[in-house]
Amino acid sequence: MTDLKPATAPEQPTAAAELSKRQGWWSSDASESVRRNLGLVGVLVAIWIVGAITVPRIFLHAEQLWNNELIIFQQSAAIGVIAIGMTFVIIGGGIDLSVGALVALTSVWCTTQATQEFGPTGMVFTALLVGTVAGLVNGFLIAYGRVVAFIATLAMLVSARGLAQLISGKRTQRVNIENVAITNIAEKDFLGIPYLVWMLLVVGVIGWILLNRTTFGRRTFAVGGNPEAARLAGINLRLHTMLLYGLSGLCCGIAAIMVVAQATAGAPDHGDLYELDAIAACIIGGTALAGGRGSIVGAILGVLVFKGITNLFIVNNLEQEYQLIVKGAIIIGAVLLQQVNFSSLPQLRKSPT
Amino acid sequence: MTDLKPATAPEQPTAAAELSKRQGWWSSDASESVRRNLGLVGVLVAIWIVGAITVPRIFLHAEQLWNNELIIFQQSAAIGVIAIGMTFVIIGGGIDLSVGALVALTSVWCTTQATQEFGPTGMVFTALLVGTVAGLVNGFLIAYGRVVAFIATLAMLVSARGLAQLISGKRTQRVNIENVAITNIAEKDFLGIPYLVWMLLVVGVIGWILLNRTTFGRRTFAVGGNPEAARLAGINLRLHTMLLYGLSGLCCGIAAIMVVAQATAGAPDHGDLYELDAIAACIIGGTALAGGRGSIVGAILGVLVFKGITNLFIVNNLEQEYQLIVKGAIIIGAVLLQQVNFSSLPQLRKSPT
Amino acid sequence: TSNDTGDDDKQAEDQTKVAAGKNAEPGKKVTIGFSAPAADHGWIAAITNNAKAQAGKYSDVTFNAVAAGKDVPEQRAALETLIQQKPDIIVLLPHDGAQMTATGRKAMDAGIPVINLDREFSDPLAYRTLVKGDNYGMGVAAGKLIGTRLKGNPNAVIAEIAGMDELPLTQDRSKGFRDALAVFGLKVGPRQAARFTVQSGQEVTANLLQAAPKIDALWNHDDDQGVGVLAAIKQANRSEFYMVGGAGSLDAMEIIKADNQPLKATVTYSPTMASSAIALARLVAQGKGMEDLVELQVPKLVILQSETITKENVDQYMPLGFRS
Amino acid sequence: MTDLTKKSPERETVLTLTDVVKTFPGVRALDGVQLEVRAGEVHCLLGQNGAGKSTLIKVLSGAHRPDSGEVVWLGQPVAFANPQAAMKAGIATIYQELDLVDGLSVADNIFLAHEPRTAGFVKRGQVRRDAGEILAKLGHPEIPVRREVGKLPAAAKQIVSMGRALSREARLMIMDEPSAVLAHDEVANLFRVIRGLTEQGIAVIYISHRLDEIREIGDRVTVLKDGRTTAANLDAKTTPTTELVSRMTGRNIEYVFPPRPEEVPPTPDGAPLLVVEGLTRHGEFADVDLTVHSGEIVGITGLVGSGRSELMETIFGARRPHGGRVTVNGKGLRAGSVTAAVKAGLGMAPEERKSQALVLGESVYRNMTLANFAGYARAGFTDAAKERQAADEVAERLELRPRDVRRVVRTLSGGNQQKVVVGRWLLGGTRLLLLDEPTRGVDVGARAELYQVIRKLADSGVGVLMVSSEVPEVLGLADRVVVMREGRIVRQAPAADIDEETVLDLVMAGSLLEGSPAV
Ligand SMILES: Nc1ncnc2c1ncn2[C@@H]1O[C@H](COP(=O)(O)OP(=O)(O)OP(=O)(O)O)[C@@H](O)[C@H]1O
Ligand SMILES: Nc1ncnc2c1ncn2[C@@H]1O[C@H](COP(=O)(O)OP(=O)(O)OP(=O)(O)O)[C@@H](O)[C@H]1O
Ligand SMILES: [Mg+2]
Ligand SMILES: [Mg+2]
Repeated sequence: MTDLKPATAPEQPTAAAELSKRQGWWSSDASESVRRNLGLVGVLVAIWIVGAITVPRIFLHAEQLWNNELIIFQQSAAIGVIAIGMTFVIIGGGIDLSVGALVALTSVWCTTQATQEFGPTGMVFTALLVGTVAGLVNGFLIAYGRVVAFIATLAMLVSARGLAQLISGKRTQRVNIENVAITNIAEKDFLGIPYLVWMLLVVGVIGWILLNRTTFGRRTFAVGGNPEAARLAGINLRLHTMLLYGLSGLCCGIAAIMVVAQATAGAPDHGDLYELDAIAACIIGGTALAGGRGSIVGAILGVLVFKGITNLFIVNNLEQEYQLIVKGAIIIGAVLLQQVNFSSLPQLRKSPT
Repeated sequence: MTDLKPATAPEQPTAAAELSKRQGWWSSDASESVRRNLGLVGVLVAIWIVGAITVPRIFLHAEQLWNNELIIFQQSAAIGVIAIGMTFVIIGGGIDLSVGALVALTSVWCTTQATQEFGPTGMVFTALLVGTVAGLVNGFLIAYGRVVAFIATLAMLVSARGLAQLISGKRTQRVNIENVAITNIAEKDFLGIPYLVWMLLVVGVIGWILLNRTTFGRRTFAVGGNPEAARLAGINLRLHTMLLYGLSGLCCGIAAIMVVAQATAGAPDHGDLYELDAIAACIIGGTALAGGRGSIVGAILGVLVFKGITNLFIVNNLEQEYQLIVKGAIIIGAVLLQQVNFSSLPQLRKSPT
Repeated sequence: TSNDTGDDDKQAEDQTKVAAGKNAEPGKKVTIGFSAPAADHGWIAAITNNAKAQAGKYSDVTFNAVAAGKDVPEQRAALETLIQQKPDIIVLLPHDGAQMTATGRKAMDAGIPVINLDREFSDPLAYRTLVKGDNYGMGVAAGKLIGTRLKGNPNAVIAEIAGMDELPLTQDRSKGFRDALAVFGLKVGPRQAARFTVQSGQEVTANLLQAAPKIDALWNHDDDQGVGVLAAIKQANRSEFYMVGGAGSLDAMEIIKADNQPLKATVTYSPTMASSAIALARLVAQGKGMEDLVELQVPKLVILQSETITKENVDQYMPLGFRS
Repeated sequence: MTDLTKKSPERETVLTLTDVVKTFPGVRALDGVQLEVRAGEVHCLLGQNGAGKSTLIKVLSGAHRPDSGEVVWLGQPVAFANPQAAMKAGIATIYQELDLVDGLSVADNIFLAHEPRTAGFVKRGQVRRDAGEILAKLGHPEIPVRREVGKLPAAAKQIVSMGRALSREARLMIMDEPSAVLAHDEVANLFRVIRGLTEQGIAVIYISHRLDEIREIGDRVTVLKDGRTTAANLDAKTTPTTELVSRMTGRNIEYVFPPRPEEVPPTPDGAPLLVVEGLTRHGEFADVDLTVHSGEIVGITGLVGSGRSELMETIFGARRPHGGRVTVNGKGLRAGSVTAAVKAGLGMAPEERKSQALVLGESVYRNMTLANFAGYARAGFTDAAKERQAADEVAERLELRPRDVRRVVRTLSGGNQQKVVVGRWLLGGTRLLLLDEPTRGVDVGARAELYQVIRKLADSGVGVLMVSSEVPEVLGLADRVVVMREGRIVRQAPAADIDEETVLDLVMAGSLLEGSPAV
């Protein structure tokens, strides 16, 4: 740091400093994403209330409720992991449309007979490797080939699905009985919490730390928020961008393992439209498509909201067309509910800007 | 004090001014979109060359080629119209994921028995009205409800599909024999050019004029380029945004008529994934997802490229998995080919910045 | 094509059946859980409708359908919810047989018998009874029809519009088709996959017809997408070939009957199998056998015959046709 | 930390540039630049808008690569491949266009890309502590290190930007128009910081369009014109202004304000054009009463953060007031609607050109006619030729360079962009013009021209309300001066009845964050 003489200016406590003290943490910037997330929790509560009214048998019965919530969490696990990777990519100013196809490709690659011979470890290793490499290819095209992210990952989406079909011969590839360790992921639990949920939690915590506590994460915000500023500050924009897509690919690899465990098989049609689900979850969770802003917790809550809605429909036995119509309405409702600015509630007399 | 060069004679024409005159229009900013479009034409030529090599029977035979190109154009018509509406939305800083679902909803609505009783005019009127109103609902949610465009139109996507299923009872609704005027759109031609292609041309020309020659178009660029600046220049940001989505909805209505004509029926699964195709065509055509920049001609060329690729595969009788793999590669190739800066070709010795 | 519900009911009515006999009498009250993929397609819609209608015929059956969502994990979750509710028996049309096997097994292990509908589990222990159509046989039937007409013309151009290529059922149909044609010394020329939707049928066919100036026969796997295939044929003003459809929709039958378009026959893959599956499920749950058989229990395997509908026999099949 | 012992007056040369050339498509931004900078000196760069100053420093900081020419840094010829390389070599830069990330906190911005860290983990405590220290040294301990930069006012951002440069080890500190957004007392503070740097032997390259600043802080001056060095190493204190100006512009410019008319011409009914009564926005300004007559120029001055910009934006309808009324020409203006304000004949050149005023990807003429392209249109069809012609006339009056109205605004130099912002409202049709810091970053020559244009507009009956942090400008140009402090008007007087000292007294020293009136 370049040394400087301390300012001679008198250190009088300024009005603004006082002001910011008075307003306190709640309305400070740090709490903004917390407030958004609270909004999402509110939506989850709303879903629960509707559930309690329509299907009290499940939603008002502790054990049934617990089991039901576990199902929602398990359903959210794979897409949640993908949304975590997506959060990084979007914060970094990009988008990854290929996630669903990468899940398919990875799931197929790690369940070929050749791979399965290496046992569960080999399968996991293959999944992580294939996912990461495919993600890095995306990243390379975008960062060094200067192809728009939307187009590059769309091309990857198409190609990866084709490759998955080619490898699998368009067949579903079941996990061999020797590799029961893989399918166990979707069946066994630890301390009453299914493995899948543990995995989501672990990836979530690591993702959170990576995003909020490391230089990599901080720089991701800069790369997406103001790429030119990031470059001028000395960040290697291209390398960083490439790594972000690699990270997203890695998450797809992890998700592929989870999906293979759930489906007990790899298949070229796994992960269909996951890209939409993941992006939607990120955005509902407060990540800005323009980049530079976003939250891991929000993304996971976003996934839970979507899966919670689906679950609510299933337990209500709603017909598909009504499911769809109502789902659209709920999404809008959720976003509007989130916009209620909780901190401003006591100050409603102040008109908003 | 060392004086290097005394200030040279006042007001000599500056080097900079001269240079810019010499290079002229070709390398000026105004020509950029033209250069991009030339790149796309280059891609179309490349597709033709591959066709000529692999299927000379069609691609080197004037009449066959003409018929084949007409097929490509006809297949591009509906998605082309949608891409034109999408271009407006994206230039205006938004995105519309609901286009495919709106095509489905509109196609179903205008082919119910009740509607069909009003004859072809009634069907067309219904289609345009339903599309526009649904688009305006999108616009209202985004502009006045402040819901992110991605989420608002995603919700519309989901709901509109549900509604389409509800209205149609998930059935394919055939066009009655009395309304043959509708199906004729896909069968008849005028001056050797099919009606569908005329429709695309007309919508394209109107769209081009609207975007590039009217105040509405100017506002669209401003609103997407810098919303705050547009607002402070007195443009009614919200109203304009809402109208943009209404316009996109109107285009979906037109496209729905074309799709109904082609399929001879309305169905709730019409327009599946049109949103991806349309957005991809816009982006390939030089429209920036961030808003403020874009071109109608580019969007149509983009659609032609995608449909040209599909056609090339089918006439080559390629299997699906190879189609997919190669398609991804071609998309990347097309984008890279487009980046070749034609104006810089004669100056290659100059090192690039 | 009409879309009022009355039509729906009538159609489903035609496609259900309660055999007269001892088994028709109300027995032990049973709850049948049912799950099929979300219907956005005529055939699947007919499956769900038929199952519901068949169940409605029995006073002793409570029908509990759960929507299966859009992919395997979602259907799995739906079934887990269903298993928790402990129905007497489950009728399951999985998104993918192999991937839903574990879930079928889980239900069986929990003491709930599973009737596996159409898409086969990879483990026989995962179902009590399998009721399915014959995809391979369907291809064979189509191949036989075309082969008989074109035999002795080894250069005949035979086109094929398949359904979704990534589905095993499509691959089975194509294989049956190829094998049957091979018997006549014929082979498939232009072949493209559509996506079971009208629009994809139209697009693929438009391009394919353009690429093949003259064809002799065309097999379209699915009558739903057939609406689009026929539209493209009309738009291209082509009629020189003989066309066979697939599945057996009402639209297709009407066209066969009218005999004014290239579509002259269709090979069935009937959604009535859902009605039969419900009927069998009731018997299994009540511990009864099939009256015409000697055995005291319902058999483990029922495979439907793929039937061929032509102008000659179309009237007979009309009531079984489903609206696409 | 850098610690060079002070040497005798003839200090060592740290940086030499010879014949540096840099071209952009269509423009030769640098056309053979010579520059020599010594340790411990403040070397000023002078030049008109678009002369190539910013491009030059971007070459130095590794943001651009020169096409040809030699850069010798500490005796070694160098070619920095990227900004990182330049920073490693000890060159820190404060860019003209703020290079901050809005979504990150102040502390994160200051240490972006060189965070104190262990194994990839940011030491957050240290980042905040050190950032706080740096801000304190810059005289702004009140800027909260956790606050998101996007929520800071422009001046505070400038301080953060300086803090970032200071957080690096540097032997050369480049400052591109750091004072443009700063008010009088802030500039004094900046100079204190610069002196602190030079005392340690750190060289400073300082760019400003304000000659008085260069006189005060500068040691030597190099002048650029059209990408060439036209004079090097002039003495900053003694070189006559006329010489500096003629080296910059190639001609002599009278740096004077246009004469005021004898009497303000009254509007037809004698009523004021704009009446503001009791206008209040909590936390920004309160109880503002103000009038502007047509043909009158009213200048508002005050400290940065005194709520002037917010006041202007509120009058214009871009913000909704919590109380009070705005009346234009006797009719009440709908609150919170810019569209209504523009219809009523108001126009505003906002404070931040990049975020609030310009569509950067569009051409100059389309930016200039952004507010009234409809006026050139017939039946909804635009007339590009007419627009270009109108824009070209304004471009000529304001000495836009290059004077090509089809050029994309993004490629213009900072000062020229500012001319586009102001030019938009000179196209006519406006009856009341609100100008927020209209001369920010505009060079001496164009500035004099701009003053003339504003005066002529007023003479033609337009009312002008102008905010400026440069007190002499307000005193020289305005008919009436309004002084704001902490969101309240503390004095209104005819410009003739008030002098600079009084104004500065009224404004009083304060901090950036002060001025939140207790309302
Ligand atoms: N990225 C770019 N692309 C094209 N032209 C550019 C680019 N950047 C700068 N220029 C041009 O280079 C010339 C020099 O610009 P520069 O920003 O260096 O001027 P400046 O001396 O800093 O002016 P100001 O005082 O207004 O900041 C201008 O004509 C400008 O239009
Ligand atoms: N550092 C800060 N953090 C938070 N709020 C601030 C800060 N500085 C100023 N403000 C708020 O903004 C209000 C006005 O600031 P602003 O900078 O827009 O005023 P201004 O007089 O227009 O100054 P400028 O010359 O920068 O335009 C102040 O009253 C204060 O409440
Ligand atoms: Mg500059
Ligand atoms: Mg201000």
